[in-house]
Amino acid sequence: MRLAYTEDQELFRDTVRDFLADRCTTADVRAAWAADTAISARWVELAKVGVTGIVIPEEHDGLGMGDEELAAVLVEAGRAALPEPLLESAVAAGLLAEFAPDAGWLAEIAAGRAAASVLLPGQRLAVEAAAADVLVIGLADGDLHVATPADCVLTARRSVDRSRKLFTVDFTPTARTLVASDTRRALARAADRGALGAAAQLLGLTRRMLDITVEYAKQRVQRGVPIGSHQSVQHHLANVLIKLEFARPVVLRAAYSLARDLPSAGRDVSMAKIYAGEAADLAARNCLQVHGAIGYTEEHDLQLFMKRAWALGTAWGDAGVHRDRIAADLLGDAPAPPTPAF
Amino acid sequence: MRLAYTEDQELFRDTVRDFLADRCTTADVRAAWAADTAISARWVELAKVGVTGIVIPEEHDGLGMGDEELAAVLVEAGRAALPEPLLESAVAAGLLAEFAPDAGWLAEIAAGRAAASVLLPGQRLAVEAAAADVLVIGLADGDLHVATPADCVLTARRSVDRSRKLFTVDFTPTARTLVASDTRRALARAADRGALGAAAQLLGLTRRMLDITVEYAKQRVQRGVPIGSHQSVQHHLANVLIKLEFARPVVLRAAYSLARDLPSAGRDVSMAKIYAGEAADLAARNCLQVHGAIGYTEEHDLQLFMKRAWALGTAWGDAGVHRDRIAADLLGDAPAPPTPAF
Amino acid sequence: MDLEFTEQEQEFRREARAWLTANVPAEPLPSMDTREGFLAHRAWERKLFDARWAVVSWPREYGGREAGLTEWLIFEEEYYRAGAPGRVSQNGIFLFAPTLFEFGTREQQDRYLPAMAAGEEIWVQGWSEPEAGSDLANVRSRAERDEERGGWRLSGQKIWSSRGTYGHRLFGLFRTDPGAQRHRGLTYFMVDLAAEGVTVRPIPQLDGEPGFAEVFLDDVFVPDADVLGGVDEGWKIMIATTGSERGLNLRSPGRFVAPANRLIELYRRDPRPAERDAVVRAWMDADAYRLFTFGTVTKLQAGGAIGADSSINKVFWSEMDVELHATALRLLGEAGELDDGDGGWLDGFLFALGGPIYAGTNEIQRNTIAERILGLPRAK
Amino acid sequence: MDLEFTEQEQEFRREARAWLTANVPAEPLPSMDTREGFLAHRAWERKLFDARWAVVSWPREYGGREAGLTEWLIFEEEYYRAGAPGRVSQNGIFLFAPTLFEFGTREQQDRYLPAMAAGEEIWVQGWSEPEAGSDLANVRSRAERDEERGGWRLSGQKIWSSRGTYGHRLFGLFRTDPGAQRHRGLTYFMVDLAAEGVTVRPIPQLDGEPGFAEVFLDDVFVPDADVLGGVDEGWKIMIATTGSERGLNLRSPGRFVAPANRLIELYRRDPRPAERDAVVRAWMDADAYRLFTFGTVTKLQAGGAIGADSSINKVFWSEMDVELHATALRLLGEAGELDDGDGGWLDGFLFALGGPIYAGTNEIQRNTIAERILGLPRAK
Repeated sequence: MRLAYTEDQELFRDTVRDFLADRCTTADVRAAWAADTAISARWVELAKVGVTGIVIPEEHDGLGMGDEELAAVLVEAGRAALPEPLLESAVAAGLLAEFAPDAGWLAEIAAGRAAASVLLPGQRLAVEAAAADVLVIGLADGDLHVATPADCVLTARRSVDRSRKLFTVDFTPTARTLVASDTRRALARAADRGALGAAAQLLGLTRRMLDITVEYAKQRVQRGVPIGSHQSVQHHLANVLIKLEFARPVVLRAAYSLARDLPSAGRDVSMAKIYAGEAADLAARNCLQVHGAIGYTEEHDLQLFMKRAWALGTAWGDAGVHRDRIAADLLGDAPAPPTPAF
Repeated sequence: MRLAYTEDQELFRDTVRDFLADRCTTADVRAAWAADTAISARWVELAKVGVTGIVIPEEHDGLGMGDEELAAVLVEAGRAALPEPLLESAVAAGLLAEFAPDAGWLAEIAAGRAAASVLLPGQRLAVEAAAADVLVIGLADGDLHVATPADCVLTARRSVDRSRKLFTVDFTPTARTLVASDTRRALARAADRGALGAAAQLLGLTRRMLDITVEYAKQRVQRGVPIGSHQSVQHHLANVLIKLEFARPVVLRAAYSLARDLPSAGRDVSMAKIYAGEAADLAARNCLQVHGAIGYTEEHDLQLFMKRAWALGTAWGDAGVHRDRIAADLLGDAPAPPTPAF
Repeated sequence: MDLEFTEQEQEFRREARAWLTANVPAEPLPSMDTREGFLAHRAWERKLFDARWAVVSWPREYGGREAGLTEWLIFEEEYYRAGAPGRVSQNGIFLFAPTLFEFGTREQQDRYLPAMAAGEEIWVQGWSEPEAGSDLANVRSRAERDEERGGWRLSGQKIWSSRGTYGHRLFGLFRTDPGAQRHRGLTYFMVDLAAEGVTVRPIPQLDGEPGFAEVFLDDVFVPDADVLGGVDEGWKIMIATTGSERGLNLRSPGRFVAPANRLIELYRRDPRPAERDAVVRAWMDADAYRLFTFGTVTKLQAGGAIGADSSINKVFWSEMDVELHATALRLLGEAGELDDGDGGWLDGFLFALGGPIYAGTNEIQRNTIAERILGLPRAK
Repeated sequence: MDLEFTEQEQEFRREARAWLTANVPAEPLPSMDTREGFLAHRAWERKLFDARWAVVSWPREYGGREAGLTEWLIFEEEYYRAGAPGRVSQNGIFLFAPTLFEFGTREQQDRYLPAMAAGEEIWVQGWSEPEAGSDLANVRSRAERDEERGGWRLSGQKIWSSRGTYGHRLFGLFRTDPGAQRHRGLTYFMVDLAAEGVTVRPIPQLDGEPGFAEVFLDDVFVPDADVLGGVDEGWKIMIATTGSERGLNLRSPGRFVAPANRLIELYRRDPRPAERDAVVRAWMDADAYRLFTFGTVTKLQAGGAIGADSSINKVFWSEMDVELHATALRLLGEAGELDDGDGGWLDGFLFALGGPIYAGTNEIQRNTIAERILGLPRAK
């Protein structure tokens, strides 16, 4: 029994963290807000660190890793509010690896020469659908298509987080784009990977908002004392930390379960999304409150992380969707009594 | 537009408050805990003040008042944790007045020579069923019976609040006890009166818990300062006051609506039960927390009010029941859009 | 109790509803914090004014209808029910005007109120300062006497001034007695933002628009005629205004009842049972807030005062408003993150987030409730 | 990551489950805070001890199995899953024994541990004092040197001593250096509650039973052999014990996972959709707590320490426990107020309410989290 990353996993994660601290500053995030696409020169650099190829098999020049490593890296992406569609590209790559490994995209993505995005059944918005080189589209009937933006009519939509370049996708399936049928199970698994990845980013976002605010509460003096010495401020921030510390192992366990396709994986992922979402939601609210008006400005960096948190709280199934799934599992008609998840 | 009691109503309420301050001390409440019945010599005195006959018509020696006055008095009953079954007797009396005015009970109750209790469809527990002189029993089929304890097999149950003498009632209806059929509408109204009365008591209980705790927080010194100067204590108690102040007009409006049988009365009563219940629930939790261990003892008076609050939060429909009713009204299939309740 | 409106009040409601139905623009105006939207909103204010709906509670001579509190609440209900534009002149007519009515000279009232009511001059509050935090007694901006020109020279810095980017005039406190501490020695000034020495730095808010600004004053001359009330008496005058800001006037129940009803519609169109209870809660809270307000009106009409109760009010509406909008975003599901979505819910959410912060943070409000209403000892 | 149990651990679980299934009384024992229940619970402790299940993590020579942390957690899961009786010897074996193992002499260990493990002697904590509040450094009870008899004379007053009404021995701090302030000059004593000069006043708790007591000491002689650790070194020794109290040991996840699963069964028997989300929340929180604990175990096994993290732990489980039981009472509907109802949910609720208070209130825990983990400046 060991609920922690391995040393190798931690080493990889730390490399990514260092890279992002250097190459994804808040100025960089702001630059992505202003650009048409958030996919920048950094994509190739991320590929060099191995990040774009985490779930791509080694025979296609990827790292051949899985959900645990992806989650570990996405925590760092959240901490930095990395604008690139790392998660979406990984979800797409996973489906490509399973159903279209020889279409030529995998090595391109692993090398950072291409980026992918994805649209799964039930989703109507795709991130970076215009700038992505390849779009993996799963339909409700289980058909899986591999398309390019040129195959679709795209309508740009504006997210609260301007670095998320969203599009509604009007796609007409053709025999040319079809790569597999009966992929419902794989599509559901891909959705779980998306939810897990969002949860991981939400952990990183929570940590960053908390760090920013603790620093502010130490420095900001009012009536002669730092505001961090007020009990209400202390309790606001302690509550965020409690939420974060309890969400962290829940996300870790979900990565473990999903990586091994355990029977509880779906429920575990849903729980991860809920817990990380609640932590980020509370962080946004309490950190804004501790900052006061200065946190309410676009000039302050806090907003970059708050807005990403709100967007990711909604994306990949919000709390209601995931709560429904857990409730069906725990309270539904299935006769099995609930058992510990491991 | 005037959302407040009339001067006459306030005068009556204040009389009851003064009476209870004198004749229903916490020592008196503890005495009721120890006794077999909470109906004591105080019942006749309450009758003298008019309290047992509030909703009894004047021709049967009652005050001929309605839900507004009943609610006003029950706030005071809550504040004092009055052990007698004032609400249950009033609900029973209301049904007697409508369906069995000449059975002789009304004047007896108004004079304090008799006490009544009630069991409505859906309820399985009746307060003071053994000591009451008359039991008004409504059945799910709409039949209304007037019985005595001798007509029933009673099983005593123990409430968390030992002054609530509860019984499950095993009753076999007979032609002798039947007084009316098709009373469903009246039974539903009686249940609303019960819920409103519980809400009113919960307001009074909240106020009392808050008063006790504010006093304690001013007096109790730790590390050289009164604990009431700690921001966390201040915020705990401010939150209780906010809940209370917003529950108060909600209960007032419900009394108004029910007294006039407005179409929104049911929804208004449900909302009152929810708001007052939440206020009392928060009061119990925060006041206990501010007291610390001393509040966790049976010796301290706080427990008398907490336990009554828990019991009344459950009785007459808990929050879930009332939320369901409001949701059906607001969100159900009925085409009417929601309108302000007045 | 009497929860009926009088025939006169109902007639007032019908009249307001009819006018609003006929006149509220079909399309939302652009944000009032853009240059284009600022002009459009001022034009709307003018339209309201011309029909005598801009300042219903003011005296007739200044364009009002001398509406009582209940009528004012009715107007607000109808205004928000109709989905009418936000009030760009809000800080002037609701926040500053009550003070001007109470402490201004007749000449000052005549000079400023008509243009304020007509949306010609937009007023901007000058309360906060960068170092003063939420404690207005820490004001450092100062006014030095200029006997020669018959007035004062103002220097310093104000921040979080809503509408400051495009507004015309500022009201606020400046220290006239440099030797005095805290709330003594402060004077209430009215400042022309076009005057020499004024620099305005727009500050973009969460929604990206410069809804507030930082105002730098460098030796700005203000004539004696623009001192409100007595010199060094600014504190007590300001208190009257913040009473309005935090109290009844600014946050009419109509502001919440209207979106709560829209939330019900949203749910009925596309029910998500997982959010049912949150929707019901939002509606109930808006309704409870309406009842609470009518209770306050009842008290006021019986000669009572609001006082520290306004803190109870402020905590409740500001937290309710956040929850209401957060619930709407959850109901929208995937579309909840869209800023160009239907219904303006995201904008409403971002706006609502300011509520627990401005006009005294909710932490300070809770301290006030504990100390001034419950009588607990002062917080350390 | 590895979230499997080893074959040895699984065998340990099977063995524990089999024994508990065969031995846990079918009917709940009477409350351990009645005289009758106290005896029944001690008899149960004896039974556990005889089967070597009383103190699984202790050395074999004292009746344990030298179980590691994971095995201990497994045992606790099985224990609560089986609905086994509450541990009347809990404060001794979980709270005091770790200190005795770390700071006691071999002679003291031999003298006290066997009787403690067998339920023969029930230990009672003597931390709080009426005037000291939650700040143990304010201890006023004092110990005066008695050279002649080779020991100390203790006087003062302890309060909130769980099991104090019927228990046998007390552990706690007394001031041996009257000139020293705060956490200096305190010594850790073991006191025989049958000694001359001891008066115990039972205090009934919310459930009506005297679960804790006030202990008055009037010139009570304690021999040097009952000083734990060095004279005047009580504070650092106590810290080690409160680390146990607030940390991992006392609140095993099994305590919450078992009732959470019972809650699920309760819902499935009689579903109330209005409570669905609360039921799901309770189950998830218990599961999250289990995961958090395994994370802590992982850290400890890698040589880490718990430290101030225990405050995070304590706030979470204590608030979760209240919500879990409150949810159960709501599920019971009308029967939720019954104290003689099925499932013991009301008793569990009343018990849970103490959680946010004892072992350092949750307010103090949050201050600790803010100051010691987040590094915020000390609260005023």
